Amino acid sequence: MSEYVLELKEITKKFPGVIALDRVHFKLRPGEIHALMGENGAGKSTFIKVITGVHAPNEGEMYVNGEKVSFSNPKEAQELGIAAIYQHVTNYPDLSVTENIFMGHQKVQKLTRRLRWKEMHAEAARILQSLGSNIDPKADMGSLSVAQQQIVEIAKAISTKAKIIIMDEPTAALTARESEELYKIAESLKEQGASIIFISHRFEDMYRLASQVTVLRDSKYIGSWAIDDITNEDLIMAMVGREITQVYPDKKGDIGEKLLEVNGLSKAGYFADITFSLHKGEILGLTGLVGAGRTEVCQSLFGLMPYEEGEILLNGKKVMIQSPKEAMKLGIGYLPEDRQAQGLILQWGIGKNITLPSLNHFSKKGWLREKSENEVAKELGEKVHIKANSIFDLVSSLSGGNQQKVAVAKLLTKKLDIIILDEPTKGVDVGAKSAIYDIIQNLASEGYGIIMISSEMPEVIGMSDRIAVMKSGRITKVLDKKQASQEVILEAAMLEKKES
Amino acid sequence: ACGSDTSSQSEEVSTGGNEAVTHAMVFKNTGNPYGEKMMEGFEEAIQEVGGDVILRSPDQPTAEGQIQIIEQLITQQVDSITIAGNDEDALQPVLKKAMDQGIKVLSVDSAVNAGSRMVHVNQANPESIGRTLIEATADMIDFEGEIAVLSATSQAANQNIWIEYMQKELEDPIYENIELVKIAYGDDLRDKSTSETEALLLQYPDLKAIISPTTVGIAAAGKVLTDKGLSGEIALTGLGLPSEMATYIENGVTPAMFLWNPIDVGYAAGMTAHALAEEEILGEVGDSYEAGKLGEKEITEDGEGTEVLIGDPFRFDVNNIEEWKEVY
Amino acid sequence: MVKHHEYVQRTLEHKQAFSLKKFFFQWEWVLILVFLIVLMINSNLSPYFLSINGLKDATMIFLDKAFIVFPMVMIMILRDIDISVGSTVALSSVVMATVYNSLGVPMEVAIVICIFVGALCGFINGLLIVKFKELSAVIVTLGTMILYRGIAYVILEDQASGNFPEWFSFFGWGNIGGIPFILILFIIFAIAFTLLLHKTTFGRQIYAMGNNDTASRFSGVQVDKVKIIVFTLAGIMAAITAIFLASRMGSTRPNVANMYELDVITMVALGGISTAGGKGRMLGAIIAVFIIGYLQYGLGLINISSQSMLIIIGALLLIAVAIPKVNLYHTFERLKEKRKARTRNK
Amino acid sequence: MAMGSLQSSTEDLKEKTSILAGISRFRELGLLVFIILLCIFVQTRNSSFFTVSNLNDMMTNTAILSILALGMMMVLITRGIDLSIGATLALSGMIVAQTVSVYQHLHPFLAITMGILIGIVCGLVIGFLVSKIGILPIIATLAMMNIFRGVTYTVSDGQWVSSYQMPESFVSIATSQILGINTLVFIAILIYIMGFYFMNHTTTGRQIYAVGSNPESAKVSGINQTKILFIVYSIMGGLAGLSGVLWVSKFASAQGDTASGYELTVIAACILGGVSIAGGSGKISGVILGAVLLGILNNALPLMNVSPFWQMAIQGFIILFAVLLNTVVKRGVQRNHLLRRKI
Ligand SMILES: Nc1ncnc2c1ncn2[C@@H]1O[C@H](COP(=O)(O)OP(=O)(O)OP(=O)(O)O)[C@@H](O)[C@H]1O
Ligand SMILES: Nc1ncnc2c1ncn2[C@@H]1O[C@H](COP(=O)(O)OP(=O)(O)OP(=O)(O)O)[C@@H](O)[C@H]1O
Ligand SMILES: [Mg+2]
Ligand SMILES: [Mg+2]
Repeated sequence: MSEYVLELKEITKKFPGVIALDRVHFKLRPGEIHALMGENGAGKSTFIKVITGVHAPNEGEMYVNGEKVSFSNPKEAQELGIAAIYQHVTNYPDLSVTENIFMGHQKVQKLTRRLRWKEMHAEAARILQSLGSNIDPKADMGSLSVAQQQIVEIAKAISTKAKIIIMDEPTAALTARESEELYKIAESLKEQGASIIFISHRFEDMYRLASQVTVLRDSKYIGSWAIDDITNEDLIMAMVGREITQVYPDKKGDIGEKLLEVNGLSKAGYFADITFSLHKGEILGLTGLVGAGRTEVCQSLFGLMPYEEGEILLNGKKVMIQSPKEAMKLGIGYLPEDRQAQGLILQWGIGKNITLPSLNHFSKKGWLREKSENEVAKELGEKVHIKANSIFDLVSSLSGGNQQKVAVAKLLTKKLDIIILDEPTKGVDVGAKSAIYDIIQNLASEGYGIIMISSEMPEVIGMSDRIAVMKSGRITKVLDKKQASQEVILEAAMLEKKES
Repeated sequence: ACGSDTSSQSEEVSTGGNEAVTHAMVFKNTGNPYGEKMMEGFEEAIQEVGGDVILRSPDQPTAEGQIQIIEQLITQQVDSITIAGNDEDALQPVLKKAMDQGIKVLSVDSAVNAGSRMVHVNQANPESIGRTLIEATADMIDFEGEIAVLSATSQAANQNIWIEYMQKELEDPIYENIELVKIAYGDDLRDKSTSETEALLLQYPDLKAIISPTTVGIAAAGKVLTDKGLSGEIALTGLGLPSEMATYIENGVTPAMFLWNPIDVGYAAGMTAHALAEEEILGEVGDSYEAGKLGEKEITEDGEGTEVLIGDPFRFDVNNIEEWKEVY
Repeated sequence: MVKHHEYVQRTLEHKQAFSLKKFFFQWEWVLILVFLIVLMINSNLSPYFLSINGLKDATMIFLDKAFIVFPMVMIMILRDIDISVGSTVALSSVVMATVYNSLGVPMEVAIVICIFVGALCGFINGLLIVKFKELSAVIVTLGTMILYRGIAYVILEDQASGNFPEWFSFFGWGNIGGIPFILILFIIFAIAFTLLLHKTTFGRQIYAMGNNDTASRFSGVQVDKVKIIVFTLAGIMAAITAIFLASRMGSTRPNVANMYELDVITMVALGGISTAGGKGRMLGAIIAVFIIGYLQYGLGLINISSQSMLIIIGALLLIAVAIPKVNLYHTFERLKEKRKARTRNK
Repeated sequence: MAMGSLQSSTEDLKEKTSILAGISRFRELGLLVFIILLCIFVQTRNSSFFTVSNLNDMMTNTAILSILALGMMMVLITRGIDLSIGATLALSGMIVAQTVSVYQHLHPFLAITMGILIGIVCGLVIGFLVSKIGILPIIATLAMMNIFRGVTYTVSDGQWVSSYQMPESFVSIATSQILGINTLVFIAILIYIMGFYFMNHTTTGRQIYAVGSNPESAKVSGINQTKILFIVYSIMGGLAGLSGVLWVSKFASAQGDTASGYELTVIAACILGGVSIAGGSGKISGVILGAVLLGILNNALPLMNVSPFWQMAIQGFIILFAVLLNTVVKRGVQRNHLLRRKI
């Protein structure tokens, strides 16, 4: 038996026009948790897809348990005990949880080929329970929250009895508390003898779990280290090719007069009695567990989801917001949490995406003036440091971080006062993260009032001037920067509801 | 006459120069054996007298489709156009255009209005169709009981005229015990005609006879009555294709039904087209000409226009169906 | 001390370099080529085809439904479809004829009413589609397709209605300076719709919605409004078709324009507009109108039977949509690479 | 405690899993209510509606529609559509009818098999175009609709095959009975049982849902999408071919324009039955209800003596109304769910 369960040598993968992997090496020991790190677009997800047989590499060799293999489809990888939880949800929203878990390896009666539903439901319930969750196996996948869907994905990997489990940014959509549960699951899997490859942009994840780390940069293999052998600085250096010492920039501007006041906002089934205020130049962090209703509150402010009770005051004047267009007219902008589905038109170039919300600025009586449009797009694209050649590059060809920058740039073309950022750094690498923090802080100093939804505790504490914590559709606490600590926030987020 | 014939025919046209006389016939739609037979007769007539034939039909029975075809025929400078219209009025502008360019236009089977044709070749007098159908029905039910009509679409011009004459005929006191209870429309669709027939049976339990002046309707009704074993209880008559109706005539569901011979109708149309093109006749009342095997024909008045009448509908029953079912 | 400002300041190119290769590898060129081939074959087969009168008359025949192609392009870019347009043609023409003949309304007013009815039909489609987002446009327009034609039947029953004034026949039959009026109007609309789709914010928003409806809504595009306008436009253009059709036939009936939607969709699809939304250009569809129109006309001139015509049009549509599946530009590049690789190996 | 937030939210959900929740899972609830109301209304207008013979007629007339609707449901689930089925039906019906008119002793079973095979061949062509070449289903089937129809006219040479040319054994496929049920209805029931088993209890059936629900994930979970599409379109073709034989046998006549435009009726049945055009969802029970509703309409409108000029408008109105009502009911159920959440 070989020393490694999985070994890849000189893997190269080309897409039309892009080299996504350039002679990459990788070695995975049995029972090891191995972190794979690198900037957005470094090629991590592509690498995973090569391992699982979704993509065939153009060059290179691959060994499983010392034997040379080459997969022509994902099924063959599955049969060798390789399971993956992909970065972008790959589930079937219309099917039940059980089916999602067993799709591709259902239990069937040998003779009649009939599906053994009862057995699968029971097995699904058992696995979910072992993961500490009691999701109903018969529920539709589409009705679950993102975190719950993540659990199902893990259950799916477990159900294949995989020896090599790959997780591509599993914590991106999870809060600290939920991530902690995930760590426990990963460790217990490891104890049962599975090897885990783990991709994450969060350093906590890596330090908490991994014993080995491999870094990719610009499609190239940079190196592999034991966690204890490499310092944080060196690791960042390896990832981004330069030094980043301070992640959260200092506050530059002052906090001014009150911009926005929200009084007793309610919507049955989503949130109730939301009251807070926002000042010029202020960054208000909005945190809580996933599913607390933060997105819904902000979407109400942006006119996407009509609220039923309460009032919104802008600069002291009561306003009614019924559509995003009205919200933008009133000076409110919103960066959605799902940049691919809600934020961007992936098939379009960078420039056209940036100008979409403010087309009337570049048009006369409805006629487009493409020249001025392109100039503004270039200017804004450069302002947020998008890494690309031209504004005509397709957004789909950008890495996650750069896509997020395009989404942010979209907000800058409007004359806005208030910007709502929903999970602005979700799935974004350290380099890009620090750039986005920088942009946010600059915007605040320019006088924007900013509401930042985030599930990452350090980020909320590091960036916000004030922090509002939500639980089950209500704001349970508003904290000043000075009062804030992980413990206080967590307590507020988990607080049992007071008897009323 | 079928698709392949048509195209080979056309090659003659394009290579044969402009000297030969070309006669075109446009039927309601393709894939209709009744129409195919009519075109067969048309072709036969033209072959007898000499000339090229173009046979066209749209794939759907619409006036729009026929307009397209007529435009193409005008461009080809044919000498005559014989049309079985899908709409009485809608073809008027395009047919007028054809006539303005010297093309002789006549209608056959289902007429276009008087202003858009020179003459209509009428397979049978509508009045006589109405009378014959009522007489036959009365005979089958002993001049007593409820009867119903199953027609094609509610806007089929021929059918409506025939039904009108049937109603007129029923006003005769000898039919006072016969009651026409309903006119149903099967849209010339098999499935719709079937459920309409079934509805008739349910709604009028005392129904004695169904008259269906349309080939699709009568066949569908025949099938329903056969399946329900109502032979002898409810009589079915109307206008049907002998081939389609042979089974139901033989099993007694339809004691008798009527139709003219479409081959003869097409033949007469061909002869008339020829006579018009040779300027033997102008399509005016009193004109007469030699129509080959059909003998001499005279043009008579028909409302505002003129027509050539072929004859009375032919009766099919057990005695003669055997010989006709193979023919059409 | 603060190192994170040390970005390599990148510049973004903002002028599109003109690529001759890309320019020539466009779907429209393929269509133009097909069009020329159709013309060539036709003129070889039939001596009548290339007569000016013939070509002119042909446009009169096939252009009526082509007016619906313009809004249908927009609808299909929006990833929707409207199968009720044929029924809208029927209903609006029937209402026009009825108000003229039964209510004694002047013909000019009847025409306005016709357009209004078309617009109303389209508006109702649009409204239902945006109010019931769970239902797709196919479902809604399948329902209204039956409903609108049904109403036409209720109004006119088994009657035809015509007797329009003399001048009304100008729409379907008239020429201005020797050019058919319908062709002139078609060209005007073609230019207007092309500009609307490609040069205005409205057009840009249509493409945005076709690619990602949610993202467009989040970007402040008034998606409901855009959709309702586009469907209303479809209704209006159907009404214009109704006017031309009624004029050509001198009368109308509830069963006119049956299955027009399929013909229109065929033209749009041949024009390179994918029903998957977000892609395609007006020009392609306009060329496709002429390809199908002249192909049918030419085949008609040599008296091809209509069953063979069905097969030919079906096959043309298949071949046409199969070709761009092999992305022209990429295929070319890939072939080049392969050839290079082969020479290298040698 | 594990995954605090998840646990509490699922517990909330569990509490409400009452009878109501069970009903609300039945997505076609609105439709069923609508059908019942419609039936009651029709019965008050004409008491012969609920008679054995009428119900029997209705079932026989709905059998072919429901067979086709089942196939269409599978196609729609994969995000496809098949506009060619009317033409496939006509083609298979025509060829089989021509065959039995020549070989009078052909066993009906062989005739049916032959029809199915012709349909499968048609389906395979479409499957090839859709899955291998990647042409959008609506376009591919629109084109093939034209082609199949043209071929039907060509093979028939414009002629019909009439009932006297068909042997008694062939015509009796539609009139005979098996176990006291009309054969057409029997075949439809048989196909529904097989369809139910196939869609819900076999791997392939579930993969059809998977491909429609999320084609991307189907790819990464190693489902052979090409194969699934081939299967779905050939089943659709096979059912259309079968329906062709049944149609021709039922009406004892084969014509070139048989079932022209019928595809829209079939799609309407599926849509009424709650099959989503966007793919991924659709249930056998719903499709049955959809087909039954259309069957009732076709039967009831003539029965109620509705003017023929009003029938189409009423049909359109009811289809639209039923679809909208079903949506409104679904929304109501969802909203109720939401309101019962604690905040
Ligand atoms: N199917 C594809 N076709 C073309 N290019 C692709 C494809 N998939 C990925 N790429 C490109 O390959 C490169 C690597 O992408 P990949 O998704 O592997 O990055 P990543 O390291 O996972 O980034 P992130 O952290 O944002 O997830 C990117 O430039 C991406 O645009
Ligand atoms: N489709 C749905 N049906 C029922 N409830 C839902 C649905 N989607 C979301 N919810 C509920 O709405 C509430 C808010 O959901 P959401 O996950 O958007 O909250 P959030 O705090 O914004 O989370 P995130 O951190 O992911 O942005 C949750 O209680 C969630 O369970
Ligand atoms: Mg990735
Ligand atoms: Mg959220």
